Amino acid sequence: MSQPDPNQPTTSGDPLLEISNMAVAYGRIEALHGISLTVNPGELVTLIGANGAGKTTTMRAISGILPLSSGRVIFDGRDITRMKAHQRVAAGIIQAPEGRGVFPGMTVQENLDMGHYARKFDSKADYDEALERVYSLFPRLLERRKQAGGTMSGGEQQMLAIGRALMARPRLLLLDEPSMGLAPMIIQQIFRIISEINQQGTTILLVEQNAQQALSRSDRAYIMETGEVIKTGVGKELLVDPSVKEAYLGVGADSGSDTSRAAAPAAGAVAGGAAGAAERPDLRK
Amino acid sequence: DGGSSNANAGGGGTTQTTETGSAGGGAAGSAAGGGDSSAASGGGSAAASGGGTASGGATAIKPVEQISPEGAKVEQKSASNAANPAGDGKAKCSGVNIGMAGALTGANAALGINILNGAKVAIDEHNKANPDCQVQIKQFDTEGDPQKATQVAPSIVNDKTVVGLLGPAFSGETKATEPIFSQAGLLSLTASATNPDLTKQGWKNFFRGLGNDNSQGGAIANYMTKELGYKKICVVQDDSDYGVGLAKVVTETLGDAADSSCAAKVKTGDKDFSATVNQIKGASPDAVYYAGYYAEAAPFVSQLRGADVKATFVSADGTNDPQFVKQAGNAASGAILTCPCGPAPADFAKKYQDLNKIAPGVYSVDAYDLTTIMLKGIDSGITDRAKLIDYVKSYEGQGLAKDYKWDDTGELAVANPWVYKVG
Amino acid sequence: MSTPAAASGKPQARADQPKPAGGKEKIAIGDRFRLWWNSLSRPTQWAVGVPFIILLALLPVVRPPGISTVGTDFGGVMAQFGMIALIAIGLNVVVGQTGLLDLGYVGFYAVGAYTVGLLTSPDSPWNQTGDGGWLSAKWAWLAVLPIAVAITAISGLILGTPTLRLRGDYLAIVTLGFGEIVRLLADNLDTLTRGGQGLSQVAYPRLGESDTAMNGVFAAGYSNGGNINNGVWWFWLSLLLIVLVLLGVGNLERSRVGRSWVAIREDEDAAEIMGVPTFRFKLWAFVIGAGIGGLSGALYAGQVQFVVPTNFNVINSMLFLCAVVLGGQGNKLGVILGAFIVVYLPNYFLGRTEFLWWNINGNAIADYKYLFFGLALIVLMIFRPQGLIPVRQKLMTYGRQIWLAARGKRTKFDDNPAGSDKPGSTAAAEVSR
Amino acid sequence: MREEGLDSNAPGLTGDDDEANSGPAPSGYGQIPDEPVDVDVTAVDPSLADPEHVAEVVAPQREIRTAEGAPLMRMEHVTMKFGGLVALDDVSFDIKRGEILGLIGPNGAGKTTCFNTMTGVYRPTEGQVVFDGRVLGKLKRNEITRAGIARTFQNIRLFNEMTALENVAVGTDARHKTSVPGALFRTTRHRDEERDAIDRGMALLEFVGIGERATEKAKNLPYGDQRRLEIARALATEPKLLCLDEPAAGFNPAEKSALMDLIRKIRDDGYTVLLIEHDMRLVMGVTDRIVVLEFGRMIAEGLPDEIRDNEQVIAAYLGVPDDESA
Amino acid sequence: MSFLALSSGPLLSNDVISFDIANLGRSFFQSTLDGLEWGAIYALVAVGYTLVYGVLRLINFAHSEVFMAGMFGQYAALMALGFTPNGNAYNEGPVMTILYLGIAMLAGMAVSCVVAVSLERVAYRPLRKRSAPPLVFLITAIGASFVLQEFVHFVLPNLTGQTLGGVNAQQPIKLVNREELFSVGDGSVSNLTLILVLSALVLTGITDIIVNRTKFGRGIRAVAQDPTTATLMGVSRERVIMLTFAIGGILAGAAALLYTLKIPNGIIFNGGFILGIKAFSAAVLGGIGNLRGALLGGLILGVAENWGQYIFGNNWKDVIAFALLVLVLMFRPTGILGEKLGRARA
Ligand SMILES: Nc1ncnc2c1ncn2[C@@H]1O[C@H](COP(=O)(O)OP(=O)(O)OP(=O)(O)O)[C@@H](O)[C@H]1O
Ligand SMILES: Nc1ncnc2c1ncn2[C@@H]1O[C@H](COP(=O)(O)OP(=O)(O)OP(=O)(O)O)[C@@H](O)[C@H]1O
Ligand SMILES: CC(C)C[C@H](N)C(=O)O
Ligand SMILES: [Mg+2]
Ligand SMILES: [Mg+2]
Repeated sequence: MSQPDPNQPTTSGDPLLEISNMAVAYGRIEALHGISLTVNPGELVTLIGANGAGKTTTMRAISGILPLSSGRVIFDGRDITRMKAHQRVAAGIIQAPEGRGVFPGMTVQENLDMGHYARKFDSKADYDEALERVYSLFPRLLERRKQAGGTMSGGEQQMLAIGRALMARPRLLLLDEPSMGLAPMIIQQIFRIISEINQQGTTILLVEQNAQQALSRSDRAYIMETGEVIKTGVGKELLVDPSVKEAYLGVGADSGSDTSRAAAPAAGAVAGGAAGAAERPDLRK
Repeated sequence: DGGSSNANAGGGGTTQTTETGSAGGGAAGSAAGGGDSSAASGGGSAAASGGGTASGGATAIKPVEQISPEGAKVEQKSASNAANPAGDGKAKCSGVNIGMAGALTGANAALGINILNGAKVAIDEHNKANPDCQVQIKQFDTEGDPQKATQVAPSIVNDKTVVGLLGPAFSGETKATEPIFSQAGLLSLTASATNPDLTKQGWKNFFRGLGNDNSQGGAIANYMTKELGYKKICVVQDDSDYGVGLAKVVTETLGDAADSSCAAKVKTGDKDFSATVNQIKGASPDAVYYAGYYAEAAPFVSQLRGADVKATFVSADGTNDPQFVKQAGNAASGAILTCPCGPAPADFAKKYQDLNKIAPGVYSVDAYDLTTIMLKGIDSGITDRAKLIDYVKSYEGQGLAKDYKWDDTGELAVANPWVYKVG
Repeated sequence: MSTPAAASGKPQARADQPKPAGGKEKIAIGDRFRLWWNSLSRPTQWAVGVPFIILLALLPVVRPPGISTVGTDFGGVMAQFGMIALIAIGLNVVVGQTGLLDLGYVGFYAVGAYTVGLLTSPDSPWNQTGDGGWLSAKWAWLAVLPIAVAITAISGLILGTPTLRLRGDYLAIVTLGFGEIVRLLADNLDTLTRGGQGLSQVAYPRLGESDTAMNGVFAAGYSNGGNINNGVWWFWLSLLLIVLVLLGVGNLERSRVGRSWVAIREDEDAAEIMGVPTFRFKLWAFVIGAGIGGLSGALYAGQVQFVVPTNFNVINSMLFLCAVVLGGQGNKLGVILGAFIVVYLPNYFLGRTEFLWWNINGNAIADYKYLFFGLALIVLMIFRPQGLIPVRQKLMTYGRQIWLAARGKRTKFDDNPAGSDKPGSTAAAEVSR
Repeated sequence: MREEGLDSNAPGLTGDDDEANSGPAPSGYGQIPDEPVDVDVTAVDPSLADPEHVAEVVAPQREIRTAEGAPLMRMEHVTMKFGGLVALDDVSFDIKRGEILGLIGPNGAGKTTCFNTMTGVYRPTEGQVVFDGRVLGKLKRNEITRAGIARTFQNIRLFNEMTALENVAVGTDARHKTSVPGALFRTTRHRDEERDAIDRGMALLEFVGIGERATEKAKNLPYGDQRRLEIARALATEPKLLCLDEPAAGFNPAEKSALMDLIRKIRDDGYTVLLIEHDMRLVMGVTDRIVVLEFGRMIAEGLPDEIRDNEQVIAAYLGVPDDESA
Repeated sequence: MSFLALSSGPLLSNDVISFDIANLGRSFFQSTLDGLEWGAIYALVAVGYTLVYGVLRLINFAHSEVFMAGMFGQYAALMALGFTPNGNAYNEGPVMTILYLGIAMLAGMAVSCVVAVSLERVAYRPLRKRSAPPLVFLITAIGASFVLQEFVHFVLPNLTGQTLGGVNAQQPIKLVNREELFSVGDGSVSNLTLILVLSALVLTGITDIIVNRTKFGRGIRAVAQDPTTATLMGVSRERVIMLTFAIGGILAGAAALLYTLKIPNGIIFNGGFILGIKAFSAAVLGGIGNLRGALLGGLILGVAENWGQYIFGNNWKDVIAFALLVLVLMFRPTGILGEKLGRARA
């Protein structure tokens, strides 16, 4: 299928992604109890919520690596509920997953090529263009082209994960906690780049613990709790919503330079590591 | 079933067998590799081996002569006086059966089945002739595995209708189970277990219906040095109970003629003998004696010939099987094989073929003879186990394969092996 | 945390706990059984357990038709089951509890059997039962038994010391190699072991000698004329040893040792960093597993009175492993059940002429027994990947105390135990309560 | 994971199936219904109802407080090289008894490496780590734990199939001596130790706030409780020094403040704490002193307030917030 | 080699193990060439183990039966061409020989490939869907191994009118007669030596290129390193797994032909078993998950066990192979070249 130029937002007013009543379970434990959300073309939409609220689960379900127990996912007017994960990538949905998921044994260049994997019929020129764009966004990756992904530092790996996702020239970019485990300064940089990509026309669904930063940059946001969407609204408005402030921005989260710095969430691949481990028992046991 | 009838149709050699009789031969396994479409053209002698012949020509295992422990040729008596299971047709009995124990499934099943089928021929003749004495053969599968056999043995002992046992088939399982049978006082008449030790354990119920490995090995060793005049022989053994025991006797009897520099050991299941072949090639012997089974003997002889080793290949009953010829092809020709078992006369082979839809194999005739002896005992009115042992102990008579008379230990009084040749 | 927590006015602390999907959840039979078992008091457990074991012991005496085997002696089958059950318990310590994949366990079985064989068979140059030997013919087997266990345990130590550094599948292949090496040595060192000729007339316990049983009840030929034969006696002996070994292994499991094993299985690095001397405990697991394997091997040698290398090939290692995984890795009772299936199934159809309501030709089927066995393995694994009785080990000596404290509140299995989560409940977790 | 030097997350046979909608949901080992039943802690030991008593049991060796302020651990010119890469370059600092020391720095600065040299995962290329007057040198990892250093993991690494209490019991075992003979014959020492495992284990669970979940399998605990359990397990080894690697990772601000309370509570109970964290509010709010690393070198050390205003630290690590930078 | 002539004799006092290093000296080149031929076969089978292991962390125990199926496949094809056992398939001139070789190899590859892929579909895939624990895969593989062997043992003969399968080895059909091309020292390099070693090198080389140079190979490596993320990049994990089994099967099929060229008597239902274990050992020796390791491991194992065989005797061959494995792993716990396809373990 031909890919519309991502730089040209779809002209129709239809949402690009529409999820209705999505429920997802891990074995007998239901993690999402029927959530609905939409993302319009060209938007930057943020999902925030406590730890374990189901944000990652939502992202994985959208990407198709978790099955829905009920509900529907519609992408670009097409029902993709039953579509296989790798086909969704071809359809234009790509994710930079929680915990980055850099292929440790591949070089930076090969990792980026993996992002381009699903784009079967592209011309060489298209590929070069995508690569050039990524390298211009993250010059550090160009420097380290031949380095193995696994030996990159945390921040570099995060850049690589985002860059790799961009290589797919996605219509919808899913970013799961891109700031996790990064130093405050890198976080700033990552957020700047996210805004930039979005302004260049890519639709983004972003999951963040760093609510302050995320909300201030997004068009709209959903707040999740225990597997349900409990609130939605315009990003900047939610930022000042007292209940949101109390729960997600921390006590005394008055605006100001100091706190925006202080609220920078720390994280490692913790949550991802734990979830991944539970799901994929280590063979060497 | 479709399978075996197909095999008959496809295997010209099999048809040949039924006409000309078979010696120690016939398709041994269920998969006789009967794919050869060319009819065997050779044969014709009264006791030529049939079975699946190789498509290259008329190569088959043919009996040459019976030899004494000193290796000298023994004149054979005609089998015309052989005991007949039919008897006088007036026997009366009921609830008396014969047991058969051996590998009926598993890797070595073919050997057990040869024996079972031979026994079935005798039973069949007997039951047809004696309407008032219907004897069944009860089969017990040991897989040839000693532990398995110790589990099966009590079932045999507990079946009170079994007055005598044909088997066990292999030496290993015999060693493991004979205490059970001897304790139960059940006659154990083996048609194939040839390990010499078996008769040295003091079991009163155990009789061997054929020569042991000592007689076979000693005889062939003498035959090689005295009759054939070989000066230098490489003895190669596999790791089975049978192969090791046999090689020991052969090496000892050969004395100086056995060249220790090219003696070698191989493993069951091995298919590559390059090191051994190389070693033998370096020694350039007159003959290579192989103590083991055909599964290894066939590739071994092929590789010997492939490496241009011209020495005569000599082996024993483990190799005396049509499969050996089939798998080794031309490399097998000229090989000398012994067997304590006798060649099957033509009409036995025919009866066997008709009943079992397959040609007789090694030990089929011997099993037939031994079953006949037990049947004669039953016909004489014996219904309990102890009496049958006594009957066998004092038995003396001719069979299809050889004369049967046992000494105190349970060995045959006279046990002269047969020499066969692949040609 | 609906009921108790909310009722007592505690804050809803674990709002991030997802609620279970649906309400009705099937509980596997094994779990129901465990739940029921756990709810019994200690004396009741004994009152149920002891008669059960006695019943089991009587099985080959009664030989219920339909259960008893036809083509082979049921007593003999049960004796083999007893030995494989011991093996499974030993292997379970290594594979199930400690998580070390051992594909060469048959090697220990062989070492045990050959120790007995070499010391008591008249065929062996090391025979000690004859003239000048230090073993009296009557007590030889019993005297050699502890030696066999000790030597096997030492062989476990010798194998384990250099190789337990290896992780996962590397250990698996090394142990597989070890198993093969043991068998090949037994085959090749024929001046000692008589190679493929095997060692015969291995000693066995001379117990219960009488006029009817000249060599005692364990002798190969023994039968009381009815159902009780030497196989049954060997089964009883194995059963006794199984109970003893189970008590021992159970004690270990509910102790620092068992916890260390499971911790190593779950996450070896984390265990080490939590202060577990991992190498030492892995070695212990290996040594204990080996010792139990050797014990079983000694039983085998005694029962069959004949040892040859062919009985100790790789396939047997695989079958032992099948018993463990089939029954449920880590669960002692499970692996015993697994051992039963592995031994019983191939024997069941032998010579059988009817199965349930169908007439069958047992001997024809017997040809296909390993085909069916293979299929059964695949199917069982697909439908019950966690084994028939999945793992749920208890790792604390006084864990029952906690269990009762938990049950004190809720005695029945609740279909909706996690409680409901009302939307809007605060996500914050309370630290102090 | 790389930072840990220990990869627990190898790709396995199982895992995500890209045919998401054609099979039952993945469930891991979790097909066994578990029994999420709350444990009535007071039924186990009535005295657990009293927080004072709990605190007492958790920190039995009050004497660790006595020498408060004296250095407990010293990094002495520690250099750590991986091939050509110098991850730690001549780092020296010390940790004083009873304090909470923060360790911060940009990604790849060497924090986790520092941590790993202290806990024996790596051996320093040069220099040494002195703990409680003892050079850690060639001690094995489990011996280091016995010497008194306990840690949590950047990725949670619990023993998933064990219950919460059993997890903690593994920690208490670090101080126990029973081995196979003892357990086999149920010696008095074994029985004493088992009681200790339960008593102290329950007290610790109660201390971190998950006493009720004692019989729950670790993998079934919610994320936050798993973190608490990790801390309880580490405390069970009776450490003199507790090292926490990004304990707040993935927490939201509210959860973080709860964690801060717990860390303070631990310190108040007499433990010394080393904390790695990127979250400045947490670090500033809870630590007594901070060490800053950059490119493997120590660039600053001081009280939280000093660090906050340190130019070098701002340039290397904290950065200038967006709204100020433009 | 004079000093070697002295170095033979019994090890241990009572002649328990005897050795003869001089024998190796006399036949050094020949034993090495033999070893290389074996190594070529091991290597091709080892690649199958290594690929599947890399992607699934599964010891595919049934791979030896995939190999066995290939032997029967090429044999059946030759029978279909009208060859009779022990016929002279090799003297119709080089062109026909090459043609027959090609047909036999393709048939072996096809059968092995189909068996490998069906195995994946029928046995392993349902387990993946149920997220079964790793050991369960191993047990299933063992079960599958039983099933395949017993199928050829008992069922196949009934299906083919006793022409294929059964308890005995197939009667050999010789495709290539071993002929010396030139000699190196005491060893003779024959046409078979060249066919075996070159085929192994070319096929493993092609596989290496596919895995390391092509986009599809990147997919394989991605799944090996991180299956979930690979899926998120648009790689179909199921497809990669299937193709991995297919490649492994194809190489095993090729190995099957080469093996029957070398050992025409080897076509039997359990003929893959020991060879499979050796090949797996070779894969581990070289570093499982590492393609070049599989080749190297195969060659080393083949040569080493042949040398050992010349020194200690035929019956010590397997002991040498396993002892070498244990020794190497003791000093290099992840094999000679270490793991590669899978995620590097720090
Ligand atoms: N593999 C899994 N198996 C079982 N339960 C899981 C699994 N992964 C997540 N869960 C549960 O599902 C719920 C939602 O988890 P999810 O990872 O989607 O949360 P999240 O909002 O992304 O949290 P975080 O902020 O930690 O990333 C949690 O309660 C978690 O425990
Ligand atoms: N095992 C290793 N092999 C090679 N390089 C390593 C290894 N471990 C760490 N490094 C390198 O050492 C440097 C320090 O890593 P370290 O994990 O200590 O950083 P950190 O300060 O913990 O960072 P973060 O905040 O991202 O966790 C990095 O550049 C990393 O690439
Ligand atoms: C069938 C025979 C080859 C058996 C062999 N004679 C033995 O004693 O075991
Ligand atoms: Mg998440
Ligand atoms: Mg770190």
